[in-house]
Amino acid sequence: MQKITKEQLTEKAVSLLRDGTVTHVLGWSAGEFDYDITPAVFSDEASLRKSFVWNDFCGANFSKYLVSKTRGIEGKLLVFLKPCDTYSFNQLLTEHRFDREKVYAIGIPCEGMADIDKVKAICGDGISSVNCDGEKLLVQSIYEDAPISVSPSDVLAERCVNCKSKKHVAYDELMGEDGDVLDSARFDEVSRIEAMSPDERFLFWQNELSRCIRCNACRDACPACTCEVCVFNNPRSGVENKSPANNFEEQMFHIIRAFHVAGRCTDCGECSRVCPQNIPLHLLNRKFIKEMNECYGEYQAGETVGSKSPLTDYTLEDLEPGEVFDRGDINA
Amino acid sequence: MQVKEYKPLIVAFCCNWCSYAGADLAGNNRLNYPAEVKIIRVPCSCRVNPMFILRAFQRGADGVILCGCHPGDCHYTSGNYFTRRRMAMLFSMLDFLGIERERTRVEWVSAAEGAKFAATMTEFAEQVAALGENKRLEDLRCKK
Amino acid sequence: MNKKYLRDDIIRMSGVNPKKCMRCGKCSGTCPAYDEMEYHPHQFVSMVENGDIEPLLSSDSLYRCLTCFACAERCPRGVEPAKLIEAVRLTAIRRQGANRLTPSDIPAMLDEDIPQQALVSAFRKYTK
Amino acid sequence: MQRIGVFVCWCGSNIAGTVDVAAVADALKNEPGVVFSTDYQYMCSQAGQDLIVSSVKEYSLTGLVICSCSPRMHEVTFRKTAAAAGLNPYMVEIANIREQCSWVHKEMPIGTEKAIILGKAAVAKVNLNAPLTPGESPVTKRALVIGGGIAGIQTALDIADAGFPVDIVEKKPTIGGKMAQLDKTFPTLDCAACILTPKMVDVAQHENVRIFSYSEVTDVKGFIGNFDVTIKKNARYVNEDICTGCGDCVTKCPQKKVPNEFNLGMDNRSAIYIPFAQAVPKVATIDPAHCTMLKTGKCGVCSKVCKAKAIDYTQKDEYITEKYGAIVVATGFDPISMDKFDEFAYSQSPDVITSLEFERLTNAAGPTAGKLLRPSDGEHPQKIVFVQCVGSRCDSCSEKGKEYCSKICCMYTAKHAMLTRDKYPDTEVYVFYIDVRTPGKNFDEFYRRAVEEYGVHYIKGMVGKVTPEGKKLMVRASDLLDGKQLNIDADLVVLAAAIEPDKSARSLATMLTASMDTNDFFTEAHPKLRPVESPTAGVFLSGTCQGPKDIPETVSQAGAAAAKVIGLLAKDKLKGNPCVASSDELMCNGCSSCEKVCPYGAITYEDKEFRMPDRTTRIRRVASVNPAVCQGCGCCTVACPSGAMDLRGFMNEQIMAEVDAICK
Amino acid sequence: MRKCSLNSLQSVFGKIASSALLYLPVDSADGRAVFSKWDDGTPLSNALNTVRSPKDFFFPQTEDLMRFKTEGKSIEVIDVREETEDFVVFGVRACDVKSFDILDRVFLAEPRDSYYASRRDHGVIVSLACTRPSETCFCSTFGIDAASPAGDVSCWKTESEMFWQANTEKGEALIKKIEELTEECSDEAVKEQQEKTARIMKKLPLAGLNTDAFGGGKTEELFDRPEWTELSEACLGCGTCTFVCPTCQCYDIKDFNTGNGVIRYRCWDSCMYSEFTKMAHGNNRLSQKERFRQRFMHKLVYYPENNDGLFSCVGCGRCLSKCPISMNIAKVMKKLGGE
Repeated sequence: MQKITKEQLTEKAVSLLRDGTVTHVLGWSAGEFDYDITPAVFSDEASLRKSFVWNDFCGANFSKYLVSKTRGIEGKLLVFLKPCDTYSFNQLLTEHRFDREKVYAIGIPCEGMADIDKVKAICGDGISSVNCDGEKLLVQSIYEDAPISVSPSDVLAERCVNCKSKKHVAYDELMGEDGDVLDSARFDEVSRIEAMSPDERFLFWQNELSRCIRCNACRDACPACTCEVCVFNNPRSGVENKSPANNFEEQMFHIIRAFHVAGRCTDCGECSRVCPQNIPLHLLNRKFIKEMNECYGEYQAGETVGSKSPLTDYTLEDLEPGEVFDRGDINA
Repeated sequence: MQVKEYKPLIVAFCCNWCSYAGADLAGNNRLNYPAEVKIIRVPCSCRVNPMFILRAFQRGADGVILCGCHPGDCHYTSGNYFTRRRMAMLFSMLDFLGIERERTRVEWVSAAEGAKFAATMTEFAEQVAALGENKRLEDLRCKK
Repeated sequence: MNKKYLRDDIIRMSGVNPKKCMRCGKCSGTCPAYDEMEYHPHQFVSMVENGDIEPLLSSDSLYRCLTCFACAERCPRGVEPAKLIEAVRLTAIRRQGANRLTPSDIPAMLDEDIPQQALVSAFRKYTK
Repeated sequence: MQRIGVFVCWCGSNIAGTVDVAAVADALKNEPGVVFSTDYQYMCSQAGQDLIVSSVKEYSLTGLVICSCSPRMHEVTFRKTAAAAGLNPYMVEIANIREQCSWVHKEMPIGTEKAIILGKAAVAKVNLNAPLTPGESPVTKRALVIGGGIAGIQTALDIADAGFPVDIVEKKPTIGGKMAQLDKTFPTLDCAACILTPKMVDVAQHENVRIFSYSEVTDVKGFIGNFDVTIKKNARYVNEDICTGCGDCVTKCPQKKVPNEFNLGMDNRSAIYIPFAQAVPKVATIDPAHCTMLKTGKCGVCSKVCKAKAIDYTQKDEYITEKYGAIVVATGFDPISMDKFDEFAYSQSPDVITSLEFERLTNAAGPTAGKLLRPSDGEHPQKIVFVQCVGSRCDSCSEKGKEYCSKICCMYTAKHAMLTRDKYPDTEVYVFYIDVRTPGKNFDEFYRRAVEEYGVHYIKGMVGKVTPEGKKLMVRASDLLDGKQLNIDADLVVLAAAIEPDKSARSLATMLTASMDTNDFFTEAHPKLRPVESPTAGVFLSGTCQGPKDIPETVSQAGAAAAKVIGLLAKDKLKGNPCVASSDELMCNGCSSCEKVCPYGAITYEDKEFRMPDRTTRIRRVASVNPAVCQGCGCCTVACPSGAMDLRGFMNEQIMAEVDAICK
Repeated sequence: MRKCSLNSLQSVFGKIASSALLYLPVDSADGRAVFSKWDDGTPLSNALNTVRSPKDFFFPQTEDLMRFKTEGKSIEVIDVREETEDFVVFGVRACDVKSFDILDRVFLAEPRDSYYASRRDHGVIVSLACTRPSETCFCSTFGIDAASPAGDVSCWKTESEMFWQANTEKGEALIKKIEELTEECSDEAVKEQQEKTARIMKKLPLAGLNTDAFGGGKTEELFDRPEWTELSEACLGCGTCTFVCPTCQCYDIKDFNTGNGVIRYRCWDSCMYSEFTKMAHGNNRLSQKERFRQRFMHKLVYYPENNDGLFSCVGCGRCLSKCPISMNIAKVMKKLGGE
């Protein structure tokens, strides 16, 4: 259950629309089965009251939409930001990707989002509704008479299990209470893979990346991927393709994408959330974050606006590329 | 039947001001190094995009080495510092994906270090030869 | 114990890098216990660095250091000789039977002006 | 499609000895784009070049590949040849088959095979070459020198003497800088004022020099040859043009209790003041923080006594904007604050002073008229302790001092010690040192004289603590060579404080987009080969703003900087290197990644209106590279995630074509 | 109709695999069903359906068409087609079976796509009836009976048995091959299962979805509907829906220079991509709204218009569960069809 209710958010949005603070509201629109929620721009009270929704399935990171949705509107756009979204928000501001003046940002607390695949793993297919209002999720299936009660912690999305921060780093207004930056175990999985032998690592990633169908969902959902023209769409870049022809292209796409967002990725986890093939793409980005933290000092993209990422900075004493692998020996 | 000796293909990106001159000096001093090493001249090591490195592997290179001015000596003052970070991160990522870390290297070679250039190339070529053909980052379409 | 190991152990325990020393002698210039000492703070640094530790271990200088940290505070190179001396002292004390103070020594040393706490801390510092 | 000509050079037997040049020429005939391929004994000879020119005409060539020696050797030659043949000089690529092939491989088949591959790579690149034209920009023939110390004065004089107008901006009311405060100069012991003040007069009277004293630079725009600089002239409440510098106002001013900064606060001055007798410009300045008239509106004595009617209480700060072709930074240094060095009792006792204060104490124009007297009681000190390296050579994580050696302290301390012993032979002088560093002409001789002829006690060791006790200063120090601790009852302690760049340098560096090191010294374009240029084109460095220096070094660097400026201003137009970065505006995100890595500040952003593919128009922030400033390193091209930024002459496509050709 | 016990299913598979490659849905390590090649003992997945559709077998994501080689200044064209091996795809659901009708009308119409045709000729489709559809299923909207799948052979799986029914000549041949391992039987158990499934189908949340508002001739009515703006608002322009869709058939033809020659290949393309059908003059559809509209108009209006009213959606529900922002054809149909 989320601490802020849908009604509170709806009333807030309605009042801001009424008093003219904003002219549009970027929010979540209800779907067919409670979990299939679509981001939407509302501009009137009636549609807000009809379709606006806020529950445990509102995972989409809205920050990226600000790039397109703030264009060409008169007045301001209201956006609701979960703590992790606020990091993307700042990072996009750092990169001048939208006009801050066009946005009225409300920070809302987040108790973590549910992963429908995890729900289905417990309750099976055939879900007709999910009620998120109580302590437990009540899942109604067409195959069962009574709803199945599921504990939210059992179906928490992977990125929320390892939530890095409940603190909002940007907002005009905060609803509810702000949280803290958390001590997450988000690098554990990266460490686990690092501990494998090179052959095991290769097999692991071959297995994962070979499933890639280059649907570009990871890229298109990524708040760091806001390029006007992506190199993978640009025939002159030398890497353009519409489908991966073989495993080289599968690897290359993900290496280059991870490199391009390195130092800019806020670790929001959208890439893995949207991957239809369940490839743990966030691990590539986390690998970069972990490496940069260890080699160049802790850095959280989007923590502040205007900060310099580790790859656009340097010190005279940086490790040599060859030394990066020897760090273990130095520390030991 | 005589088995053809395996010769690795090595692409060396050399910065114009230090390492390319170092390679020239190796030539001036007639210091031998393997012919499998082919040099591409770039203005600065920081010009080398990770895409070039992947491209080389795709096209059949077995090893890629970047040479630049020693830290502090960059003709453009700071280029090699960026190279150092970028390549440290890229190589670490390749390693994470299980691609042999011995196939990539960054080396600082000054214009006076012809001997170092030749020795580095010889040693790197041996190291790559020991690994054998690049199989993990190859594009089969580009094989003959 | 081998010399190299002893040296490395002391350096590790102290967290001091004696290589940073530039031999300015400010530590010894500032040391209030200088005259009491056979080996002076700057000598501790260079002797540890050179692995010349046995003479230090058997010297009374170890117990003359007041641990006032003036040397550490004023060292321009951040070497912190006091920590090094402390590590050598700890090494001496850790050696079996090398306790500097035993409970039976205390009565003779008692002085009305010495606060109890000083005794306790001296006991902590000079015994295993 | 290009029409490429391939020319394979034998270089006598240098190449032909291990490379079958005919086979190379033959193999490259079939490469895409190649319409002509040949070999010749010496391509760089006149006959070889003529062959190229005639082939260009005969085969209508659009691009050339020369397989020869290193491009570092003859690239320029062949570019000129191309130009002579009517081609764009940048349509030439060199395949280095000598230094990187024939000279390092011994067997003909191996050498030949590699030469063919190198040739193919060059052909692949030329296929994608585009004609490049260096950009041209005009040069404003006026230089700006920021800082009016000896560095700035010398630079300005040298530039002015070459016939170019120069402006000096000095933030103090007078030029002269630190040197004006010095007494004598090492190692010749000539009087600083005697050699400096004539230069100050020279520069003031030079027809090509304008001096903006009591002024600061507040904004810098533009680039090499074309800077727009805003200078703020602080209100001095005295009309500079009318003031005669007679000093009547100074004498009559009732507010006389203002600490005199020229004497480092060791005496007082009046609220209206002329810093020192030889000040340039010699005009009075009202210190608004202390002037009763300006603070309360009541007084006006100076205005009454001024015969020239130069006083103007209503004067306002004035901003002027001027165009310059070159900027020289000469912002100088300051001794660091001694606040953090409690052990030397600097803030506890007036008799612990810095070396610069000692200079004023011994200067005839100083607070004691040149008599060495203790600040506390005016008595003559019998025992003086000099402490070297105070705040220099500290650990990098030390918050107190600096990591570097301040370079000048060893010598001026020797000078102070020697002069003291010379003037007051009854005084005992101790110098505590870590190392005595005397690498300069006649420097070590000077130091030895202090020890041998003047009997200065040089003690290897450091002072640990200074404790004021009554009229004495108890100095506790170590004597490392004798292995003892010393306790000296000194009358005066002189600290050789480390020097640091002037505080104003940091903000100035930001304005100039000139880079600084971690100590806030300006970085030079190359530490060895371009020591007086900053990495930002058109910005030059003079004096201690670049690193600690003594006067002769400062003056020589000042001259060198002037020479570079003269070289720049002598040109009517600047021709750039055409191999510069350029951004494809349609792909640029305006994300600033490129800007953050550019060492030259060549990248700026502008909001531009674009017609987008979806038929809408949009204002977008896009990067633009100033080709006059860009030096073509290409760092930005990799920082750019969208690939909008590319480097002419070394385009992504060109380098990848080379990779492809090599890996074929 | 014939049947075999589930215990003997592996030997039936073994028999089939003895003369053709056999593919079937298999549970992968991360718990999703994937079509994989059968090897001795590979168990059949119990999942409702695979993430990727079986269209991959006939229309793979990338496919080399030919090669060019240059020698000196001459150019040689090399046909790289190899004879397709016979193969059997087992466990295709009713919706996916229907998708082949839709693909056939595109690829087998003149000019015939010989690459696709060759695979169709060599492939046998064995369908498997659904018993436990998901909330995202809406095949009935398009007149598909999940309990009576078509295909060369149809199969029904009960608690303990697998029922087989040949529908085509190819199917007859397959059944013949496994004759010894199966026995003739009545269709009673199958009928029972079909009735049960039919009852479930009526309970599905999308059971009421209908195509009344769509079909050939509706272009003018639907093209400028204002709802497109709202529907496409959140679309990221990724290709997920297209690439998991069993009926999407757009592709691009590209050349790849290997350094030793050129490979001309085709690969899936998505009408959702901004570079789709980009030509010298630029893009055909410039905004995401236009691209979004194209996809659904094609499925619901243009395709039926040219194909006797056949819609090019089979209601498999993959796009419903995979779209990153949960926008899909069901929502589009509801919105434009007046909910």
